[in-house]
Amino acid sequence: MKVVYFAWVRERVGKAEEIVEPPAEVSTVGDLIGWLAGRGESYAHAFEAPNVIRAAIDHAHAPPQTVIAGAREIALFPPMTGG
Amino acid sequence: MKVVYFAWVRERVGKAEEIVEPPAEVSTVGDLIGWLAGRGESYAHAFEAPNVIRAAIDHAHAPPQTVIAGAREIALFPPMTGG
Amino acid sequence: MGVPVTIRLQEADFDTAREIAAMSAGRTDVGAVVSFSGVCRGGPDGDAIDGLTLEHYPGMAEAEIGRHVAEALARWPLMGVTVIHRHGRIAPGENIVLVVTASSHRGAAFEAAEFLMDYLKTRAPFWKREERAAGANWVDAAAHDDAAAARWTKS
Amino acid sequence: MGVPVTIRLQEADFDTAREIAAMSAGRTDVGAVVSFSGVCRGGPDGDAIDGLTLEHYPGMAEAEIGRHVAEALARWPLMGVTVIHRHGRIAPGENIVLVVTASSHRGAAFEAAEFLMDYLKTRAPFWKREERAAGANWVDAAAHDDAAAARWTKS
Repeated sequence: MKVVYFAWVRERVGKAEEIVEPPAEVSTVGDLIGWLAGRGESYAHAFEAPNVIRAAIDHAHAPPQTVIAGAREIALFPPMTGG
Repeated sequence: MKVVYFAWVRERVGKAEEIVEPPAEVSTVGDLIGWLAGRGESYAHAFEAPNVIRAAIDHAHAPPQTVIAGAREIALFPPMTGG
Repeated sequence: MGVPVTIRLQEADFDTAREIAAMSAGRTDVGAVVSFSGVCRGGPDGDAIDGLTLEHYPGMAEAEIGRHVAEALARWPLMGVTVIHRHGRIAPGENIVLVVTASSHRGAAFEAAEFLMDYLKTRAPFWKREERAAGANWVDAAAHDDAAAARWTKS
Repeated sequence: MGVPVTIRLQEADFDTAREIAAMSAGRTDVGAVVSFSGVCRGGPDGDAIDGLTLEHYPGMAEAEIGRHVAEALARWPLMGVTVIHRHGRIAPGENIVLVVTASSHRGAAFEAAEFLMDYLKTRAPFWKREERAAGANWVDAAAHDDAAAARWTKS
């Protein structure tokens, strides 16, 4: 499963993308964020406030309860500030 | 007292402006419209529906109850359709 | 230092692009520029409009637009306002009116531009006469324009 | 014949004038054109912003803007929509974003432009990083932008 990061999430994690293989009990976007936060100090910093993290699955916004099974690309990022 | 007309009011009256001297009992914009309507066929046609006639005194909108004493220029015209 | 305000009534066409560019040229405090262009429509096929003639009340038109611009400046934190209204003969596809508003944030710029357009439609002394193959007629005022203007009235 | 839609994400600046002119060129059915230009501010004296870097999510940005344009076309009788959003380095006074909407009447053009801007601010995957003398920082999302976007949600 490919995960991509943007803005300060990318800076804190220290990479723009990676392939991860979460265990089977990680079934939703919220679960994935929690699981990533446990992967080390940089991840803990990036995901220290899970409620501000936004996610997209295959280029469409996905709230925390969205099931991630079948996703090709999951993006995690801060609230958007375009326009 | 100078009176100016615009759009179809001007066309119906048949002139763009004129000097009028209404009698003393004509004290408001509404009175003036009623008095003008009695001045002949073209005026009667122009002012046949007094409630649609809009007025301005010295370049500022003036509702029918506005007193006309002291006015330099009174304009009478249909509802505006600019923009 | 006041807010730059441009009000012009003219027969000639105008360059929308230049007016918008002028609003933020050489400035770095403007964050949002909203423009509204009113264009002469040709009408649907079979009821084609050959053009418009716009009559106006010289003197009052400038005064009335000036009063509405002053009210917009009092109601919203604007950094620039431009209003240009043409009169005389206007062909389909040509500009009739332009409103440009600038502010540091978009909400003020959008609201002020809508406010000015609603008032130009219902309070500025201009009258449109449409020319069709069957003859010319004065355009009736639209009730929805009065309703649009009424929403800005302070209660 | 569909409604002309232009969506572009690009590093290069764009010509607002040309985009607005293109919206009504050669057409006589468009009565109202609204444009919104978002411009990079320089910040107040003493806290000057040297510029912005806009990060975006390629692929999703186009998809998300496309979805919002499609929703705008479904909600308002539009005759044209243009959305251009820059990414990369942007200096104070330069354009960031442009939305242009065309319709036969002004209400639809104004509302659709505001709708698109509110959604670009809160749902399109772009992130602004401000550069100041003291260092660079990511811009925080503004609660008032979320509130602005929420008013378009069907209840």
